[in-house]
Amino acid sequence: MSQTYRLPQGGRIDRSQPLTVRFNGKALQGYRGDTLASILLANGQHLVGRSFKYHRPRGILSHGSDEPSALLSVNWRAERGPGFTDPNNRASVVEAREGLETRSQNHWPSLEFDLGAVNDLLSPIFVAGFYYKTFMWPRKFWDSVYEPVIRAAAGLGKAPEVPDGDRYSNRHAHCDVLVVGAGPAGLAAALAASKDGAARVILADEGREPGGALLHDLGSTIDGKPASDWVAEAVATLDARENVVVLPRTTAFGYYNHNHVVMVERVADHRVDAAAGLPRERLWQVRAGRVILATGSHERPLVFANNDRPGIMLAESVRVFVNRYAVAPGRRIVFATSGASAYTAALDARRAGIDVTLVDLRLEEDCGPELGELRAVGVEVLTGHTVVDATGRKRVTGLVVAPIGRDGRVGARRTLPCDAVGMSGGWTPAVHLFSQSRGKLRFDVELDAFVPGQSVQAETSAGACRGLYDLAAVVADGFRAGGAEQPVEASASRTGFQPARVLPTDADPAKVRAFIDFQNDVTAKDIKLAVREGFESIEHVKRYTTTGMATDQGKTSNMNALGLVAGLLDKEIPAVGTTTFRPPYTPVTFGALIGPSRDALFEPVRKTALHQWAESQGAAFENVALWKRAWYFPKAGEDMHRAVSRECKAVRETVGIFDASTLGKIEVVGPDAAEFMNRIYTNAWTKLEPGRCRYGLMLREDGYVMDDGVVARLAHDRFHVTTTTGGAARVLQHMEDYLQTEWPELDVFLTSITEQWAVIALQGPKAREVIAPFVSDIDLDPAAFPHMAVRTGYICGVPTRLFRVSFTGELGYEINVPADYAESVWKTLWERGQTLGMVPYGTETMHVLRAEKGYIIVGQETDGTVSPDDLGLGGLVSKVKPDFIGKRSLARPDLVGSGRKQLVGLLGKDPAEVLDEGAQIVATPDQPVPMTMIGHVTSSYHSPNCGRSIAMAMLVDGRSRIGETLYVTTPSGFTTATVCEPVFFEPKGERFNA
Amino acid sequence: MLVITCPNCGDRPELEFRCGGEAHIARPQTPAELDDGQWGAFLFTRTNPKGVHAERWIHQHGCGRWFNALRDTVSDRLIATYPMGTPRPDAGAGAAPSSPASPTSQP
Amino acid sequence: MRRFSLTTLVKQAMNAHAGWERQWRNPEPKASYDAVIVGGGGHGLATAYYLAKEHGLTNVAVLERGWIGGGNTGRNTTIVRSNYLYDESAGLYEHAMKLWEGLSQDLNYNVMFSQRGVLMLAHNVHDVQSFKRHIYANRLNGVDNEWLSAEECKAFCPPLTLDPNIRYPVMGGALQRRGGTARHDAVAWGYARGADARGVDIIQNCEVLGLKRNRDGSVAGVETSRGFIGAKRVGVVAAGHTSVVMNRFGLRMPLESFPLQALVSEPVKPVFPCVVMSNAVHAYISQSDKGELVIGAGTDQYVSYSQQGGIHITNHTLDAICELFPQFTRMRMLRSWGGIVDVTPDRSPIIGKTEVSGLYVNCGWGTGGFKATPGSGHVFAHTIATGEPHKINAPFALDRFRTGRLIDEAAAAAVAH
Amino acid sequence: MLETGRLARRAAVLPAASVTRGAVVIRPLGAQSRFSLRTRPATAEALGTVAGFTLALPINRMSTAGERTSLRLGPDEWLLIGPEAETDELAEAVSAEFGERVFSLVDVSHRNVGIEITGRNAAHVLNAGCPLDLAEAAFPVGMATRTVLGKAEIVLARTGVDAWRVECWRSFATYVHGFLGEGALDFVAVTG
Repeated sequence: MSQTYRLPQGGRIDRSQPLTVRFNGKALQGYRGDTLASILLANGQHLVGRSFKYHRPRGILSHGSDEPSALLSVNWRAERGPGFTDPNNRASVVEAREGLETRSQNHWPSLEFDLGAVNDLLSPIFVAGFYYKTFMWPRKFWDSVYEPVIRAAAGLGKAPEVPDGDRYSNRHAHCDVLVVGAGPAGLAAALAASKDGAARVILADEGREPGGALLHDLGSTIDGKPASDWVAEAVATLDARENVVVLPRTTAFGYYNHNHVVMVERVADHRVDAAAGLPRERLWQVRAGRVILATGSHERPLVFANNDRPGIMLAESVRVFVNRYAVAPGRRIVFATSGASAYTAALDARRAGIDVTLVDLRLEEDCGPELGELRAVGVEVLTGHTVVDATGRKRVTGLVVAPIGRDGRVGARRTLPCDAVGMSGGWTPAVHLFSQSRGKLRFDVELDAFVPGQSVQAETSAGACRGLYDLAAVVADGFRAGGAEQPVEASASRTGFQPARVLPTDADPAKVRAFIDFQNDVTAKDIKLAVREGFESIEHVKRYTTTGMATDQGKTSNMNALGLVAGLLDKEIPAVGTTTFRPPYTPVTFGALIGPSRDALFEPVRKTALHQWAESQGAAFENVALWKRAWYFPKAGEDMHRAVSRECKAVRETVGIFDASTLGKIEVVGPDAAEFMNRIYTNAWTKLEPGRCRYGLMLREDGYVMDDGVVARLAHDRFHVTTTTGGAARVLQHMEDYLQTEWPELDVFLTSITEQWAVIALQGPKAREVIAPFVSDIDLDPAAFPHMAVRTGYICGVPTRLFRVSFTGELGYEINVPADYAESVWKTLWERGQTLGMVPYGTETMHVLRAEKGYIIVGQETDGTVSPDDLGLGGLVSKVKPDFIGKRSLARPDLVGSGRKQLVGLLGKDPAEVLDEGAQIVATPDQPVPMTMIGHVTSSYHSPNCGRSIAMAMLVDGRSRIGETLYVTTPSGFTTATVCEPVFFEPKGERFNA
Repeated sequence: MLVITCPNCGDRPELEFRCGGEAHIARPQTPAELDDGQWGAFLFTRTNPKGVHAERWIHQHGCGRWFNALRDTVSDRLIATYPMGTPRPDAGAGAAPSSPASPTSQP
Repeated sequence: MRRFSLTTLVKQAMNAHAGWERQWRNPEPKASYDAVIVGGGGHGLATAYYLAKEHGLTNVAVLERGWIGGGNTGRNTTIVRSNYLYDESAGLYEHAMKLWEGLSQDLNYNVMFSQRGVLMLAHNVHDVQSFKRHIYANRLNGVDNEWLSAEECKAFCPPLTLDPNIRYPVMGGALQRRGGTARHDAVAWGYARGADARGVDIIQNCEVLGLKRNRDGSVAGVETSRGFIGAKRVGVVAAGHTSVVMNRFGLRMPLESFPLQALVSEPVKPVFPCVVMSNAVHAYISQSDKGELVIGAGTDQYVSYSQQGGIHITNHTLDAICELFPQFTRMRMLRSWGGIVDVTPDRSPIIGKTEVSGLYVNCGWGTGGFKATPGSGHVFAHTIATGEPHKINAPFALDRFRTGRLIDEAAAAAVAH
Repeated sequence: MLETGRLARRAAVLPAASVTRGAVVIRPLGAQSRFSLRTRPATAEALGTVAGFTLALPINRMSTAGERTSLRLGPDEWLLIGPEAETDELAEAVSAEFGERVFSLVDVSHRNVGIEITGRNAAHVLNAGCPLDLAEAAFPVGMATRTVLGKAEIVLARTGVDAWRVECWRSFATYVHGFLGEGALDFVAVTG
């Protein structure tokens, strides 16, 4: 029974390499060189799926990437476990290989017997856009009943359920000439373009081997050679040229700006023996000096009743299966056509021993020499005939045809028994990439097709994709596009067709179900309905009927739909419009688009030089921008709350050690450094002496707080600026922007030193005691080295910029050391510190300690709409400086008016209750919704040092509300809290002077 | 992804650049003298043209320098790039694309 | 207007659907109208609909440069939610939400408004704090929004990974159950049909070229590609092209237009029950009724009217999606497209009067306009009909860029719109 | 003052060992001294070289003399690389030669991490994440520039036909190193 439809000889298959694939569990035999489609057909399996809406039986329509119907779920590597299955693979492009497990889709319980087919019976109701007209009542039923039912019915295959077992790779590439498509035009173009060895040429083709249509062309000759020989020579020549990269199995799917063409190469799926690390697919992002599009053309189906029956396929596809794969799609094939090319297919089928009949819509006198040629080999040809129906359900059994009289009337029906049909309604140039490049399409009436018009990018189309169908002309056009015109001799091709829209029929057109979009089940009737309802732009028709919106993106349907609409409106086709083609040409896996940006490489994980130590101590980490920061250091059995409480107390009682390395650091150097700082920050810098630090506040030009940080003046012309962790890059960019574009006259240079210096913060009464033994060249005496001062010297023998600063209110140092030394220095300090009761602490404790002191965190207390005065930091805004970034905005009406939110402290009624950060504040809960909100909680913690909960809030006119009791939301309702000054611990602020 | 001609580094992929919005909006010398309307216009009003647009770019992941560019916002074609502080080149129809500076060119 | 219902559908089915009439007429423009709406997207059509329905103003034309619904209306990812932080925004979007909830019935057109829930994921401590601020503010504003733990997020959206080893593990999420999606085209068509039935002229292929003003400076009408059309009032609702139209009128706007890309996957059986948004990794995703995963990407960085962006934007969006849903790497991108989004400095819309008497503008919706469509049209119609803003859109006046009274949701919340 | 004499030890962020994948070798470089030098182009032109570092270079070119390499990354920016042991001496020498001229010299020895990648397919591996044209004609030996690799910023220098130096910031080194290793997987083996 195996391969009963395999022809005894011929084909570009390797009969010495048999293989087995599974289809719905059944083993099917084939050969290396087959596609899934050719194996299915070789084994007589025409029914391969169910349609999207009506669940009609569907077969294989085409042999290429335009296939709308034969979509299979494929498990590519069952032997490697789960994670290798995906849906909606076109059987016509999946290369067969040993071990593929495939399944048909969209049916229940089985492909042969599908209950969903009941939809087909309801098709009179399920017309285009029916869902817009019903399912509105009862209102609740849409979410609960109608929509779930519609969804369950739609959707083709099943999404993968487990993470992918494959990897994908990415490659940026450049070339002088990119040739897309390796058919006759593309090969010729590549040959011509690569003659100059200095020109880098990439030739990409979606097929497994170059050659395009010539791979199934047994009759044609080029320059006296059989076409296949010409291909072989061309490929050999290109392979021998070092300046050429030939990429088979590579689909150019996107043509983006500035000649950026993106392609996907299928690397592993076709290999039985792919190494585990081999990428499944590779994304090629090619920047080409010039692009030659040689993308060929697509054949149009004919639109007649039941034209979707399995066994009915495109005429050229019949030819491909016969010639390239040595498969007979049927024993008795009827070709139906309105043009000449199908005669070639019929001739080839006949030559392969298949019983052939041909029906031509054209009148006898409109046909060319092909008519005589076919009749000469004894094939019955019916000219001037239309197709009015197809019989059979799961496989076509006959084509019902009828003569069309001179008056257009349809004559007596006649059924031509058959088990396969090859149809051809002419050809459509594949202008997708040209259109994506934003080239303007031009409608050619002679060709009945859109062809490339004005180019917008450096690009040329060649061959069939611009409407050339004669082989000699195609090859010559390829040479021309490649830059070397040369005469070409080739055997004549059978070209030319009469546009056929919906075929004439004697049946009631309202009852005929003639499919235009096979996958989305759009019939001619649907399109007529859309037009009747006023959808006249082709975009409206598409959206209303969904024609052209399926996974084949309308490759087989667009022209038929457009022609029909134009006919109905009695307009020229261009007046109806054409679709602007968008990427991708064929569907592309997310995996290929992502490439390596997965798992550990999804985004950089920035870790400090002290990360490993913290990890070894069992620290919990939090994400802050791209950084991992130690959050808290739980001891055995401690939860976060307990760990933080312990850390908080220890810092104020003894000393804590903290990794502050992630703070942004910028070295501002130059004679105009102070002037630059004056313009960037709200406060004044001129008088800051070298060796001293100052807290700086920075605004955006709109007057709102952008960032803050301590700045040290290292020398007259050198500042060491710190920023928030998240703001580091932003602040540097902001500074560079102003420096370069507004004040280029300033002699200042900015350098990021965030990663040069790791920062070890020691905070607490014993901080000095811990560091003293290790510091050299710096006098630590408080008189010599007071709070808010900076010194350079050595610690543990390595250079340090030692800041005496405090974000806790305690005596504190921030020890900047070169990053590679940080761990060693830290461990030394830790060793000593342990004897003094030192603890490591994380960002959570840092937050609590600063909140106890009422210090703000930009991004927590501020949210991009907060001014310095709102924060109570008006004193940091220089009244003297004539200008700085944001100064003018501070004078705008809304920033000077009352009613702004101001920073306050909040003490909850219950000292044990920690308010929710983000909780909203109201004056009274006894008001209707929507309530008037007067503020929100920005920071809230349990403060072990205050022995109670504390919170900071932004509150409307907050500073005048000190002492008021207000209501704060809780998950279940409200609680009360009293407004206070935002300082909770040691309001006098002297401890840091210790 | 655009190709942008950095005046210092030549043709480079857009990934290396950051766009800074409309060019030639100089910060007022004395902001205090502007009324709220004028200041608001400086901060927020933009030409947003459909056609040739003068805009600022920085070669962030390259030489780190700001420069200006003329680009057609319909075709996204880059027409010219030019240094900060120089006037907008004639952007009339048919203006030739700037010749890309060679990567070795001196500033 | 023939009413849509199951009954008429079945009746028509028996009649081979021969009796359906045009959903809207294709009229020639009249010499003048009481009001002209420039822009036939969802917002413009909704404005016309409510002008007719709520204000009895039926001598109205909608002028559309191309085909109605062809701009951002037909290019967005159809997310509807109203859980905005600030009172002004919550008021506006919740107003829209309430209209959404009865829109199919009001229009007699099934816009497939599906309240499948919008889940916004928190990936860091700051997100958690910010979402709670939203949730509390929403509660007091009468907008539903609730906090879900990570496990609850997973239960609500089973494809979501809770793998603690991903770059930004999910710490929880804010869920608006009333949020969801709608069928974008149907919104435009439903409003068009409803407006047309009330007498509004919908005029496609009519580009507005200029504004004519009376001697007192007030609006006299618009010059169009189909000739002069008189109008007492003109409302510009031109989305990405607002600056272009207003420039033709001699006005400059605080707007920039950026490409915004989106994409869909091939259709698959139901796998994704809700809408998920993640600001930390910049991604949003839902599944359409047809089965396609609908995925929104970010904007490109430069002004462009090309409706095309770079593929790197798509790539970044998808790597974020696959970080949260690693099983989707084998899904395929079927279709991608771009829109032109007009963005204001505070990323909130402008709905109100202009310095020209009789000229009104509704723009600046950035990446978030679809969800507001009914509310936007409703308050804009009020503004045009009465000459004064509705209290809901009063805060969204153009003047806020002078006073500094910005409504900066993005800055406040770092939440994608 | 018991322990002041003890010198802290350096701890590199990347393991010293090379990764070999196919014909590609990825080798983290050891400690070196590095400075970001900034000055006006005219000043650099006038000086020509400082402390053995060539400044008069075209933008995006590098120059090596002995153990001293200068990379001109922009019109007013040079990355100077020298032996680790000479950090202080180099700084002093550069400063001395600039004298009163306007310049900025900032030690970034620990900010950056260097990785060498060599082999026939090294350029392809870089092109997994670097969008530049790395053909010899477009990126000749001796070219050096800041660019991107995936989601990280790097400085990329071609030190030989098949030899490259990648510099990145310390906290990006694990990512960059991992990215290169991942990219090199493409060249391990086709069949397994």
